[in-house]
Amino acid sequence: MHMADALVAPAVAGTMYAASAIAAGYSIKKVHLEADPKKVPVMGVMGAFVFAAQMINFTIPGTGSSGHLCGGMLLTALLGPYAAFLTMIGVLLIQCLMFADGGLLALGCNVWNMAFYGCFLGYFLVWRPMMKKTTSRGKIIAASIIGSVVTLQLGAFSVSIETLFSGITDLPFSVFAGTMQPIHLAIGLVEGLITAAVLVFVYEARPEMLYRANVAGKREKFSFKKTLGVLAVVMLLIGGGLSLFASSHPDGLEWSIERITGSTELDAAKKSVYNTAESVQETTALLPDYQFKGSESGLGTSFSGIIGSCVVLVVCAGVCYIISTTRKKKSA
Amino acid sequence: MSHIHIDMEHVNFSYEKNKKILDDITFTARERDCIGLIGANGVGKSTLLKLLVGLESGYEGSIRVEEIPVSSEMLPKIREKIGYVFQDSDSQLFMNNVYEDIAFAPRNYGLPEEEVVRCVEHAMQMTEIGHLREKSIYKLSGGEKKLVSIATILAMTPDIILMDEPTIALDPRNRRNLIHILNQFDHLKIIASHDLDMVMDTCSRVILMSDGKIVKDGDVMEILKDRELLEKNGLELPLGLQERKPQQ
Amino acid sequence: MSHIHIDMEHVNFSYEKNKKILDDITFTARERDCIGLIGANGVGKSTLLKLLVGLESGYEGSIRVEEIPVSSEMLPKIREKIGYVFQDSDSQLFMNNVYEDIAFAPRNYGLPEEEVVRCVEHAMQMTEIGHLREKSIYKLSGGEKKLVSIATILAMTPDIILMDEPTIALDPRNRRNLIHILNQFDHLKIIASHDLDMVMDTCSRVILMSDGKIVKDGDVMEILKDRELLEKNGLELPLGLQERKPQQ
Amino acid sequence: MSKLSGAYYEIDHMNMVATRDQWVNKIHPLVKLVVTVFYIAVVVSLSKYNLSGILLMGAYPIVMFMLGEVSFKDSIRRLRIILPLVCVVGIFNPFFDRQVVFNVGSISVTSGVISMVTLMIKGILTVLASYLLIATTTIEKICYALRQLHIPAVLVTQILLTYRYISVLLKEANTIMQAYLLRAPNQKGVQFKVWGPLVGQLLLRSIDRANAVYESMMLRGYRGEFHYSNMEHCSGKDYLFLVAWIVVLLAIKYLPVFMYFNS
Ligand SMILES: Nc1ncnc2c1ncn2[C@@H]1O[C@H](COP(=O)(O)OP(=O)(O)OP(=O)(O)O)[C@@H](O)[C@H]1O
Ligand SMILES: Nc1ncnc2c1ncn2[C@@H]1O[C@H](COP(=O)(O)OP(=O)(O)OP(=O)(O)O)[C@@H](O)[C@H]1O
Ligand SMILES: [Mg+2]
Ligand SMILES: [Mg+2]
Repeated sequence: MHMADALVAPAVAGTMYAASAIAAGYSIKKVHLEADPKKVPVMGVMGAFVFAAQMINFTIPGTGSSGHLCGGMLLTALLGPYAAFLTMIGVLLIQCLMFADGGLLALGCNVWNMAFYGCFLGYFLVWRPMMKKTTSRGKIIAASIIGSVVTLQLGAFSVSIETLFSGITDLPFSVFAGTMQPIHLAIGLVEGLITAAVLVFVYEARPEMLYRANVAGKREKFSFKKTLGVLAVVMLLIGGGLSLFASSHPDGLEWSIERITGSTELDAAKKSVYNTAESVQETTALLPDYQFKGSESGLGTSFSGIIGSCVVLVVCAGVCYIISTTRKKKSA
Repeated sequence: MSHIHIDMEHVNFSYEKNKKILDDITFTARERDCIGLIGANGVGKSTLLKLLVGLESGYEGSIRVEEIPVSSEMLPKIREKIGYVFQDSDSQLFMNNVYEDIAFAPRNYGLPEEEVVRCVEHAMQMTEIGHLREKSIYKLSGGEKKLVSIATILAMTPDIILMDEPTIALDPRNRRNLIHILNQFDHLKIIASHDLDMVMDTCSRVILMSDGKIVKDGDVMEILKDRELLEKNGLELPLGLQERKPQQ
Repeated sequence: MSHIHIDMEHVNFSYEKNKKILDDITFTARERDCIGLIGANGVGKSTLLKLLVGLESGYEGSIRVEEIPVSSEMLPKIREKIGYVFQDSDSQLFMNNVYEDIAFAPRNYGLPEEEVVRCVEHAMQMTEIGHLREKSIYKLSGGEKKLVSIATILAMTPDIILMDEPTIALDPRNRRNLIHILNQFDHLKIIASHDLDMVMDTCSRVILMSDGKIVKDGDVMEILKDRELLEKNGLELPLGLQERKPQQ
Repeated sequence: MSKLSGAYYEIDHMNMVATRDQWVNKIHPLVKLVVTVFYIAVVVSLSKYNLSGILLMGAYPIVMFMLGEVSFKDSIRRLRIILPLVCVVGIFNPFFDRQVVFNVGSISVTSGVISMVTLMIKGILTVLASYLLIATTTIEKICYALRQLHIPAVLVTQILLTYRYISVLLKEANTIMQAYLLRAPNQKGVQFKVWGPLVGQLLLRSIDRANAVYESMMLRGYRGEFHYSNMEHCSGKDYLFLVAWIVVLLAIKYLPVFMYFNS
């Protein structure tokens, strides 16, 4: 799910950085730190919490496999969208630095794919509308699962799009997206269940901790199993439909791309995307030579060129070796 | 005598490469032993206990619990026999409320529900925490948490009890009660503690550690009365054995 | 006598609606007082200390620290004067290593770096933790953490010290050393503890709590020698005052 | 559980490596951050068929590993997350892109194969570059660099706190898991009915801890921003490092001498 540096082109990375930075800037303005200075340490510790919780293996009943928590939806339900978003930035940055999960260049993409959707859409489209009137266990479970599935689907779709725009793989977009979406459907479901379990616990233990939830009229009984059953059916229907759409009707996706780019052919659509990307790059500091399949200058590689590069590397390593050994001798 | 329950031979352990925390530890413990593990702060008492239940791994030497070598494959088997009370009880409790937490282990061992209830009630009664039954874990005071974590262990009816600083945070009455509970439990127990008076009241044997090594292993009164030995290793006579100079 | 530092009048407090944790607490503490706060598990000692530094709010009645009422606006001012040692030292230490953590407060008060170094060195020397200087917080043993959290307070040179179970997890030597440090510090200190022997060695006055109320407030020896009073409130004579029946 | 303690040791190990007394560790964090990001951007911007160019980019990690005496062995482990990902994405190129570029003996190398290999090398190089940064620069210093780039204090302080509390909470999560396993010895992961309470318990404790931490910081005079002690300004050496690498990287990318290899 984490985008890697190698999978993004600088223009895409830059664009996503810009988008994420705007969201972050807006969030910083909106968290109202003056009113609640406690927020910063709470955000810090919650970030660490998400990190630690992600390392716990949850066994999924009925299967031998295990799932993990991702955090965006959970944080947004506890801290609100703005603080949650900022917290996720910290988590993602540390993940990429300490565990090579993601990358420095791809950070903008990852923040967008995982934090933006989970925190903002998860809050404004799912959590807030659902918790507006009253809060109940059932609603919390529904919101967690729907929120997690939807935001993960969006995240996965963004990954596909970013990869497409980066021109990294020759894999047809429809196939790529067609595998990403169903996989993330399963992941989203499990994540939703875990998020739900935790939030329900919080609701029982300390309802006031849920962000903007209306907990005045708590105390109604309801059956966890029943809600779960209904939800499972609904999710399967939605998810199954979506995945079917993605995997067996690639034309559907082409159609949507066509709608987005206003071009009739996917290849042409791709080209026009690249052209825009190229013109963006020309105006940025870095001027990479962007070559596409079929363009002449693209194949700037020959057998002799590869050999030559290897020779340079060997020489380079040799020189370093000499330098470091003489330095050691000197200090010895 | 009775058969050997715990056997450590030439055990070395370190968290970081350059610094040995346990250094050539060798001892055996038998069925009815009650061993006090004492030593200054940071000598490695907690580390030793953790190794016994496999909470830390990567030691050198041999550790056997009831003849089974402590290794990752054998842990489930070993852990069924051992009740372990953490130094920091905060992280030991993880269920909704006190009752659920104490019932967790018996339920996991597949006992029928009436049996579970019996175990839990018995454990709560022993530790006198019946009034906390319904209370959420995070609302307990420091001492209450400790009592609950002791109760969770008692409900497991283990063959071996390992306790890391069990009297921490207990008030004098609860401390006295714990001593009573420990004295009733007649299987093997190992207790790491700075509360030498409690050690004196519960243990028959003491292992004195210093700097990762076992300095002395012997009869409880012999060691706890040896002021010089204790002071050399960063300890003091138990308060009950000190002469008091009246204050002020 | 000297002026009043802490003044609580008819303070009531509860975490949950139906259950009073503190019940009509009234007392004053003066500049050179050293007060031991004792009582069984869960009587509300930690809660009382927390109210004094504003860690819990929403009390009824009046609490004043150096004439300033404890309220959210005045907290920054009050807290500059108070050094507070948490019962749970894990929450108290938040920097990367021991040195940084101790230096945190002096740096925040804007002392020049040489002055910071001096403060930190002094605090580390008093608590004898010089060898832990570079160590990461999360690698410390239980007792080491406690010592570091005491050092962080000493580096602040506060006017008032509040300590919640300071001797927990300390070995006898470090405990003795803490008693020595406390006796050297001659401003107001309030110490909540179950270690009655330590209270006997450091405090001149004792407040005995039971069930959220102050049962007795008076001279240390008078209360700590009163076996009947102590036992009625879930405590015992300090170990140093108990007669030992030889074991076994 | 093993994942928990694995993460714990990883963080600990990185912190130890990053605080070593090496010349690379002493270079100003801002300079290292800029060079790293610039390097990654250049690597990624190379054409997907430019195998010889991407190979030359290997010079940066080689020099840094050898002269900085950073353990190459440690960095290999970090490739485990990225390599499968990059492979999955790249492995299809040879099937879709079958134009023959050159022949080695009787084997014809297609452009798809080249783009696949290029992508994998890109994956490796970018991870190595990030590793070199974090292996020679502590998170504190990176945060300091971020502050110098005028990233708002809220965000940076929060990142710092997250980092500091990761080890504490990993340890706590580990202890909870251990306590769980001690009483449920035959389970591999956390069973369904305990999901909520176990993680919820950790969560509540984290929040309590967050509040206690905040109070504890306030009690010790915290007023909104950490003090970055003993951070120095850029010196001539740092500028030299910065300029030298930018020149070399740009040279690899654009200079005619290297174009020879590219033709
Ligand atoms: N995770 C760790 N990494 C590195 N060193 C550690 C770690 N945990 C503990 N140590 C060190 O190992 C030594 C022994 O620790 P341990 O917790 O076993 O001591 P202890 O005898 O239980 O002390 P105490 O009486 O204070 O609880 C200490 O010096 C401590 O600093
Ligand atoms: N957050 C909370 N919500 C509800 N009740 C609480 C909370 N924290 C503590 N309590 C209850 O308040 C009472 C007093 O707790 P407090 O921590 O002040 O006790 P204490 O005297 O410090 O006990 P100990 O000696 O065990 O530390 C206890 O009965 C405890 O269960
Ligand atoms: Mg210990
Ligand atoms: Mg308390």
